[in-house]
Amino acid sequence: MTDLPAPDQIRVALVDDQQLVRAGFRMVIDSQPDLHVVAEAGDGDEAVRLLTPLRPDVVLMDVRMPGTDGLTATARLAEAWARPSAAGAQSRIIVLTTFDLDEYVLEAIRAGASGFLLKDAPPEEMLGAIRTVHRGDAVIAPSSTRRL
Amino acid sequence: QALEDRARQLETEHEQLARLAAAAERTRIAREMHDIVAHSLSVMIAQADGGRYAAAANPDAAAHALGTIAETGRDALADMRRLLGVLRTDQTDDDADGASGSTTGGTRSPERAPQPASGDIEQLLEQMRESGLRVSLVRMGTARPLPPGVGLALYRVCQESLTNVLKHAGPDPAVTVLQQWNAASVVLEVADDGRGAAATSDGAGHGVLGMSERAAMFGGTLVSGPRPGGGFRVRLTLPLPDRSER
Amino acid sequence: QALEDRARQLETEHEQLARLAAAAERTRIAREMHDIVAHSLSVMIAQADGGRYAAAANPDAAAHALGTIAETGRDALADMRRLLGVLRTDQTDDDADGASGSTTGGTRSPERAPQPASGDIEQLLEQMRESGLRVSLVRMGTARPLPPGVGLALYRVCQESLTNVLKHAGPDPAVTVLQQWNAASVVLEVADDGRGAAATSDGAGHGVLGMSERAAMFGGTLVSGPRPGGGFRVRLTLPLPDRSER
Ligand SMILES: Nc1ncnc2c1ncn2[C@@H]1O[C@H](COP(=O)(O)OP(=O)(O)OP(=O)(O)O)[C@@H](O)[C@H]1O
Ligand SMILES: Nc1ncnc2c1ncn2[C@@H]1O[C@H](COP(=O)(O)OP(=O)(O)OP(=O)(O)O)[C@@H](O)[C@H]1O
Ligand SMILES: [K+]
Ligand SMILES: [Mg+2]
Ligand SMILES: [Mg+2]
Ligand SMILES: [Mg+2]
Repeated sequence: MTDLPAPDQIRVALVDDQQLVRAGFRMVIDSQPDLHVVAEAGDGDEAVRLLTPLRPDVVLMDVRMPGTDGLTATARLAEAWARPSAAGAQSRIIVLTTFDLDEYVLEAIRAGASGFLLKDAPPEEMLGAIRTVHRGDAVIAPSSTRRL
Repeated sequence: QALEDRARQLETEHEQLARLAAAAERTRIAREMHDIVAHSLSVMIAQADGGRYAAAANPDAAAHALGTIAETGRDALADMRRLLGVLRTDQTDDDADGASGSTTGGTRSPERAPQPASGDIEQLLEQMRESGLRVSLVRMGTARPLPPGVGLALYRVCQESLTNVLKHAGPDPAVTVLQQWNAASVVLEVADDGRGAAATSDGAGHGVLGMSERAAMFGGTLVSGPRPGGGFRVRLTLPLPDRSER
Repeated sequence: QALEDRARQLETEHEQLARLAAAAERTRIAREMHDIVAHSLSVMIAQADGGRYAAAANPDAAAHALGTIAETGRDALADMRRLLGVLRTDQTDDDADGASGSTTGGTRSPERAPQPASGDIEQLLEQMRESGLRVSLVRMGTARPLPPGVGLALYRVCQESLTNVLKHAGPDPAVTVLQQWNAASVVLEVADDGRGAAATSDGAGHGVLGMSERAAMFGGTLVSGPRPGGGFRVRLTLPLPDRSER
């Protein structure tokens, strides 16, 4: 599922196996003038297939998904996007989990993620994270940072 | 003296062991709860935030989100109860399963047969039914006493298969449990008409591994997989002393 | 020889002990999980239903309900994380409610947020009030420090009783919570004027089971049932060290 953004909007992609979670996130993100959801995928394979050529600015990536999980998909996408696009844009990935498992944080960063958030982080935090990683900074949820 | 030390060492290991066992159990339950309850909470939260943010531009969004939340919440309550049904039955079973003394200060009496057998499977199914799972039991052949450990293996395979139905089969599946007594074997089959091959595998897979190990331990076999026509099936076959030789 | 026997005996007890610890942990988690999750889901569902109906007359009601739902859901997930210990690296047990008391001796993790205590009942009622339940608190006698675990038991019984009011009492019941400090006991009573005996029981009953287990764990009693004049009542009595002896 893809959609056209306005010129200066941050192009966001959602990857999660729960359609209703994606729909909720989409409503929050699309309500923001500077953000636009351009694609959704329901598992890691679909994410790699759909997003590799699409090069969204920011990807929200669930960890636990059927088939190819979010960490594997993150590694594949990070590899595919290792060099900036012709237009010079860099795509960033924020990994989401329901439970704040330590291994996931480390694995996500190793796989090439720029951020790590709990899936139920408040919407303001999620929106802030999207804008922050798009600027090129890293984001790790407070509950995780404490443990590193 | 060496023996004295050994006895003391074992005694101090007790506490540690108990703690490890409790921690392992917590991890297992965390996985089940994650798959069943945390998912629903995530949906409800995402919908609530989404509805609130979208409402400014589209007033219907809030009402629609509220509807989705109520529905998801009701399903989650039902799912959680079924899972608790499995967990609590599990507990009762372990209580009786070779252990003496009281464990939890619970009020239920542990006066049960030491080997969970077909009777306990019936109880497990009864509990699942009460909490809304459509499950029926088919028995074929005549039940007979089981060698030590075999009853427990049957019970555990049934339990894990039903947990998998809750986790993977999708909404409102119908389940059939078949227990078949043959001349030289006993068969337990758990089949559902749910998502089957379309189910989302997240590759955890300790359940099937454990069931196969149990089967192997008694010289039996375990076959599991999606059914051709849809749904999923687990079939356990364990050899028994030949009926005619008894 | 005696010592050798003792060593062997301890060794064989190992496996049993591990199983008991796992079973105790499972029951403890099942009970806590039920109370935390069922409560949160019930509040979220009530809010979603309420918000949807109220929205027609008052558009702000939907937004307000969505806010409460998101907050309740986040708290529930946080509680689940805490209960399952997935935020912790060390695998120490916690015996906050004393359920697995025999298996621990436990170093409490410093990262653990404190468990709710009886003082938090006021906060719980405040939360229920905010989500629209008519509930009042009556205190009798002088509050005093509680033995470990008793505070949590009081809190959970109150929480599950209020959850049951939401689920079973029908529309807009009035609830009275009584907390009574006696010389040698503390009493918690939750009474409503709702459907009572006319409520449709589906016989699942993890809630009452868990409350009874909690009461038994501390040598107390739990009585629950419809009230003669209508409505429903739950009454928990827990023995305390005699005031005069302290
Ligand atoms: N009833 C079922 N319907 C559909 N798929 C199923 C069913 N039972 C099992 N599966 C599939 O088989 C896989 C392996 O099951 P298994 O029990 O080994 O792992 P799991 O349930 O995912 O995790 P766990 O280790 O917690 O048991 C599941 O991930 C799922 O894809
Ligand atoms: N406030 C109440 N008003 C009317 N009936 C009640 C009330 N509280 C409890 N009941 C009755 O007692 C039964 C048992 O309560 P219990 O909490 O054990 O189970 P439950 O709420 O139905 O399910 P759960 O296992 O999710 O708690 C309920 O099914 C209901 O019929
Ligand atoms: K937008
Ligand atoms: Mg997922
Ligand atoms: Mg499984
Ligand atoms: Mg209840």
